[in-house]
Amino acid sequence: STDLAPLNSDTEKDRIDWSQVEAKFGTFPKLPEGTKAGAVSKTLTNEYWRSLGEGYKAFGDKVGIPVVYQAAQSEGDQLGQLTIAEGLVTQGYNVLLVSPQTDANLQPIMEQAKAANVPVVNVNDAVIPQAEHYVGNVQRDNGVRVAKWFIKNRPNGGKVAIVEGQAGVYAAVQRTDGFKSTITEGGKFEVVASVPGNWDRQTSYDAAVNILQQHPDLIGFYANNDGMALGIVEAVKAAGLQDKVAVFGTDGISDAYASIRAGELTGTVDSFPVLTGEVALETALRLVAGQKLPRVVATPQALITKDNADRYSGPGARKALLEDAAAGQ
Amino acid sequence: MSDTILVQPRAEFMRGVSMRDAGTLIGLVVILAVFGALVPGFFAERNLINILQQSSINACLALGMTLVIISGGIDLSVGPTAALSAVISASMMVAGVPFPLAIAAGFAIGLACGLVNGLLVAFVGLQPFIVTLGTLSTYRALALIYTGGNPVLGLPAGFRAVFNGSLFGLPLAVIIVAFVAVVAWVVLKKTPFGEYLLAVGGNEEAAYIAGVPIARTKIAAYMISGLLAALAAQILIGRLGAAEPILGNLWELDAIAAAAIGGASLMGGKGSVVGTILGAVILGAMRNGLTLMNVQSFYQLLATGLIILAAMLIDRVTRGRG
Amino acid sequence: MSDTILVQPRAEFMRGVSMRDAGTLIGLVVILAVFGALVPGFFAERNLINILQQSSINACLALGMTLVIISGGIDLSVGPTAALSAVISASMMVAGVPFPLAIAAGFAIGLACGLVNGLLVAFVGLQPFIVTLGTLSTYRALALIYTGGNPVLGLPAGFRAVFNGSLFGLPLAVIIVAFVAVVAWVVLKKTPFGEYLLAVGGNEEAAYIAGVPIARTKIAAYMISGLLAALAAQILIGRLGAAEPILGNLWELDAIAAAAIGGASLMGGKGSVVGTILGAVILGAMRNGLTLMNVQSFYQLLATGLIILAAMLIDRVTRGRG
Amino acid sequence: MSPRLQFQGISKLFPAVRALNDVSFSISAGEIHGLLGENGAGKSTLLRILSGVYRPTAGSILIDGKPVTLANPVAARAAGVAMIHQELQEVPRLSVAQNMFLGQPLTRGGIFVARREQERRAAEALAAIDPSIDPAAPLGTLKVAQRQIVEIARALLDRARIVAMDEPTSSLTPSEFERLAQVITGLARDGVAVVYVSHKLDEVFGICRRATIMRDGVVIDSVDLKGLSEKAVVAMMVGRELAQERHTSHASNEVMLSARGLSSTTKVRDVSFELHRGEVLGIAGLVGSGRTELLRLLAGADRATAGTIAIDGKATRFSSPRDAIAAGIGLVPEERKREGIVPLRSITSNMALASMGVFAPRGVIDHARLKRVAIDKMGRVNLRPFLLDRPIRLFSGGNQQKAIIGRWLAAGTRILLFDEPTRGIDVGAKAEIYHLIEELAREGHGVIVVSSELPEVIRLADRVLVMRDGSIAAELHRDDISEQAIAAHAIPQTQDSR
Ligand SMILES: Nc1ncnc2c1ncn2[C@@H]1O[C@H](COP(=O)(O)OP(=O)(O)OP(=O)(O)O)[C@@H](O)[C@H]1O
Ligand SMILES: Nc1ncnc2c1ncn2[C@@H]1O[C@H](COP(=O)(O)OP(=O)(O)OP(=O)(O)O)[C@@H](O)[C@H]1O
Ligand SMILES: [Mg+2]
Ligand SMILES: [Mg+2]
Repeated sequence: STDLAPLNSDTEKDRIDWSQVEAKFGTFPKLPEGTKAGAVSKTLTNEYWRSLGEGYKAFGDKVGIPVVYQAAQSEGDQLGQLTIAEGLVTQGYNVLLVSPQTDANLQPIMEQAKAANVPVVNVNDAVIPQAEHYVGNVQRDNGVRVAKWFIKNRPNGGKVAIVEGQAGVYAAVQRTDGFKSTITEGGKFEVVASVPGNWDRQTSYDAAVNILQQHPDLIGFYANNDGMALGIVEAVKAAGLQDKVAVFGTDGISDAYASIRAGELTGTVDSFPVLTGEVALETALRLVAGQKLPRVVATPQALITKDNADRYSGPGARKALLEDAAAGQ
Repeated sequence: MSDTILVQPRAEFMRGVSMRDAGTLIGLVVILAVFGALVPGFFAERNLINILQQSSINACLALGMTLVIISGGIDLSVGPTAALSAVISASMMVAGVPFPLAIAAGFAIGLACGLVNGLLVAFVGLQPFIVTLGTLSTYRALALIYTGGNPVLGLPAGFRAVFNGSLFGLPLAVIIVAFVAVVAWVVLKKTPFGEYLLAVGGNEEAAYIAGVPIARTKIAAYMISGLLAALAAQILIGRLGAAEPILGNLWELDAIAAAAIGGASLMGGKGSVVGTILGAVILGAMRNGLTLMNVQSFYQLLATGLIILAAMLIDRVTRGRG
Repeated sequence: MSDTILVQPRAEFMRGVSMRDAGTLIGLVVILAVFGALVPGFFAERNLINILQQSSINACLALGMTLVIISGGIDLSVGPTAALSAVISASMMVAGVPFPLAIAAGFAIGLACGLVNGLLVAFVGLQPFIVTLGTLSTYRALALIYTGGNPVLGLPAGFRAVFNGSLFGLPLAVIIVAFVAVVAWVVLKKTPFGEYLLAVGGNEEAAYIAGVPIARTKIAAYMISGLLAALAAQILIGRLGAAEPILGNLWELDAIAAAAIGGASLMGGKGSVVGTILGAVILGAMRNGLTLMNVQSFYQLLATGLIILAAMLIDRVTRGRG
Repeated sequence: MSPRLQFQGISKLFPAVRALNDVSFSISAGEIHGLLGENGAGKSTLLRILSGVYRPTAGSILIDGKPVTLANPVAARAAGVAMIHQELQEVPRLSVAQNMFLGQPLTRGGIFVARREQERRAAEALAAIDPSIDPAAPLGTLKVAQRQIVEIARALLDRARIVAMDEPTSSLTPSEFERLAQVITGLARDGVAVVYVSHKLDEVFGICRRATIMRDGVVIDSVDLKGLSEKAVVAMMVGRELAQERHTSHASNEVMLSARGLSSTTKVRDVSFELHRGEVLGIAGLVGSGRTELLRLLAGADRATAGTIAIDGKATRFSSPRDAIAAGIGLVPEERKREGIVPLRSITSNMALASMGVFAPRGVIDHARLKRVAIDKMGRVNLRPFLLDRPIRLFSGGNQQKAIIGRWLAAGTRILLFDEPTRGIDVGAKAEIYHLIEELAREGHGVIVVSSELPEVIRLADRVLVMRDGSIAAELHRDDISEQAIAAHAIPQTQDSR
């Protein structure tokens, strides 16, 4: 709606941490008969988005609400995603959960949904400026966490490199910026390269090979997602530098965990897509039930390394995150 | 083989171009019938309008693409052209320039992008595929650099109303594109330029000897394609209320698919406005239907591929050689 | 106009194909010189090897693409073909199938994908662009469905060693692709099949009348393209240690760009193995140089576009019509 | 003994045309059999059926008394049929030898193409007609005439039992025909049956003893040519008597076009001449003497490196054919398929291409007017069949040529340049075109005719320029024009014709 300021999910004041929702708004309310939820995400070709869908489904099953989960045919298919979202509105779903390809491509949905009196929850990644509800993590914080790891564990500083996602995509821009500005603050670290990896393993591999060749004294890579990070790991191994170069990814997909456990990938920033999905659907359904939630519900993330990988995987993750949240208060 | 190559094309001509379009129409009818049978509410007026609206942007681009293809070329740069035009005119609007002026500027950008393509193809003599592959990256980069990668938000309501309104229950975007289609049809069928396009794509050397202005004709085709990309961009940003530098990703493939389903030959010299519009609607109806059936995205992708092939097959069977 | 179209082709024939390759070589030399001047260490042996290694996958695809383009077609489906072949042979390896067998299976998939393309083009008579646009989606969807969208990890070390080894200081992948290039050159220049390709793409009707097996020639071209896509996939998964269903995204554009920079004409009947290899190295050197210069992503995109255009221009100037 | 080749009741239906209707005749071994008929009579269609390119709608073909199925060109070849197609069937980028062996290359070990061997054998086959052709040269670099010779030589490689020749000499000079005639008689001596299609009746009378005459898809008669007059044969072909006309000059003194010192990179060197109103100016010369290039300069298709062209006394520069057309000049090109027609477009569109401005005075084409003009002009050139909306590629060569002439009539062109105007055109249409050219001259047009057929030049021209090596070797006025005179000036001192 027009009187809302354009959303910046990272800085919005009207926010609540996911761990606080139950405390503030009580147990999950009863929903009208026949409530059904529709969700549209970016693509299913990335595990992150499939896990998000699992979260939706898990919560839907728990509370007995059917959820339809659709995705565009490829990342970047902006109009295709809009078509899907329009279809969901036409079909009379009671609430929509959308993870837009870009900040703008699902904008028309906001108006159509409003007209149909259907709440829309923007879940993660790109941010629709007029979104009234957003569930997700602080993208910038991804990069910040990795930078902090370097500052703590490599006190002497050194050269680091960034492999970015698709040029111009919100998450990539924010994550990169968070990392870059945090790590350069103390003056000990130098970002010697920040190049596009286009979310693509092969491109990232080639970029990493070139960077390592030019800067054999590099101490670390930060990649905007895990697929790219796993490509970089191979390049580091091929150069025989696995003991000297730390590699971090983002997302926390299962392959990243496996690689971390195998001692190859140094770490990843897990944003817990399954949990995010559960929280998002819970938020959405609470809106359907008439509750007034803050504009942003922040979901957790954690820097995963070999030391803590077990704590954050499997069914124990939720508990661990609640503990973290409690400790953070 | 022999009959295929040497005899059937003649058959096709005998029956005339409209037979070819009839083939495409049959393809559309089959697809509509299948979805109609499978999806309740597919034939609801509201959904049919949705299909038209969702097809309109692709149809707009595909019309320009058809003209370029007829001239023997191809334009891969339509998406980035649209993006560049969108971000520039949007930032003008946001900066307070009256929106008709900003729209005109957007159109000028589209024309300029087309002009560059056209000059490289017609005067420098480079291959259209490669020229527009190069400008595909170049224009996209310009749009990204211009905006720093950020979307341009806050388009004036007056502007958005122009492209979001309806007339006689039809979305204005659909009406605009229908109008463009009529103009394109007239241009192709009734003007010297249309004849020139067909001649240049059909036999460039003969056209040259007959005094056809080859370079001008080709350049004009690319400029029209650029202009229509800019129009598609305006329609889209009107709908979205924002202009993004990454808008128009992969538009070229849909536009080419629509033109080809509609009977354009990538060898040049052949193509139909009516066919292209039907082709765009086939693709739009398919997306719409698959979504309503809640088909999972991998299977949607599969269906997209198979339906493009099926449309070409149906079409092939109904009229002879592709 | 007149000079461009009507006179220069004669001149070009006179000078023969190797002049054309010399043009591409000049393009490469210019690009190398520019980066050499701007990037310290660009000419380091290690970096030159890197460039070759990074160009090898595209070169492999582009060789197949060149044959298809010479035959008058195009293969947009190379990326998804590679992906399908990669995930299937990777999951066989992971399931414990000896890797030579799994590689063979991957090659068989590549051949099968090419066969489908070839049959649709040659027997059904559909336009190559549209056929492979359709199979582009179809094969990708199959790869995604087969894996559920997940990468296949844990490839055996023995397999990875094959594609990651070196010989005489050169990466094996480079040697394999060089070998493929030599074979392709021999096939094109010295065998009846090479002549058939040139004839089918140069004048299909004349080829038919002369008794050239048109359909078989076209089908073989697509199958070779599929096979080389599968080979590229093996090289890549050997290097990355994982096979992803989304692997090979946009490979077709790079491969087409390499072939075109190397002198292949998308109208068919023309193309050069040497040129294509040079084209692939031009693109690889450019990516490498831009990364080493740490050019920001928007400007990398800009440079990519401009260099494709510049390569075509240099080439145009050095030898006549594109 | 049964005849070598028998056509039995062959019919061929195309969607709108019955191209052949119950065609039957036979040819014995060692016979050179002429096949005569006007454009569109169905000669090429019949030979295309014989060579496996088309399949007949009805009827059968017998070779040595046995019915054969010629499902495709390979099958026809296997059955012993070699064919020289009317349209050159070539791959320009491949070498002469590669083209000749296309589809059945000689190989080493079944794997590699035996280039040398192919070139050697190609040179052997070419030697009989034109030894100067380099078998290793890319075919696209050769002149049309040489390419036609390659096409002929290719058919000789096959050692076929039947050789079908569809207008093999349409762009050859008389001396080249002489050498071809020897080759053909040699074939016949070896027992090959030869089907020979040509619009040049003197050739047919020269080498054929028998001929079959077709009209509108049916056989009129198979006749013994001995004792028949050309006139009688022509009468059978066209179904009426052709009046033999005498040339009358309409040339005035008014200079329409004058060229001064024209030169080009393509061949033309320092050419100067004048063309008068109402004049038919012939340009003769050997193949390769630069006639086509001169016409292309005049038509604005190539650019001159030196010299001037003046129209009605006003100096002009042409940077494209468009400029020349605006100045009132139009070219009827030598290679119709490549430079003349837009194959997929209708007769009407092809006709209107050069004068779109006239038909679209307000930007939109006035189709009613276009149609009127098309009916008028195509009526005048006597297009057959009179189907104005039919794509031009479906018409026979002669009718395509008529449509191109109609193009310039519709454009109101004042100076027409004809390059080999009757190449591949039958006697009937030829007479019509001659008549048209004279009528154009009478109406005050200026006409330039380049032709390799000397009788044609003599028949038409008021004045003849003879070209040699890119420049004008002689100018012959009406009374001096004779085959001997032209030949004397055309042949270079070195006696080397190419
Ligand atoms: N593939 C085709 N489809 C339709 N009509 C055709 C086709 N081929 C030939 N025709 C028509 O069949 C008739 C016979 O044509 P054909 O080419 O055999 O004549 P021709 O005797 O060889 O003439 P020319 O002397 O001009 O070469 C013509 O009316 C022609 O337009
Ligand atoms: N494709 C080509 N490449 C190089 N030279 C060519 C080419 N075509 C023609 N030439 C040369 O140009 C010269 C003049 O040819 P031109 O076509 O003018 O001859 P012409 O007198 O018109 O003969 P024709 O009787 O064939 O019309 C010839 O020496 C020929 O070798
Ligand atoms: Mg004929
Ligand atoms: Mg000539």
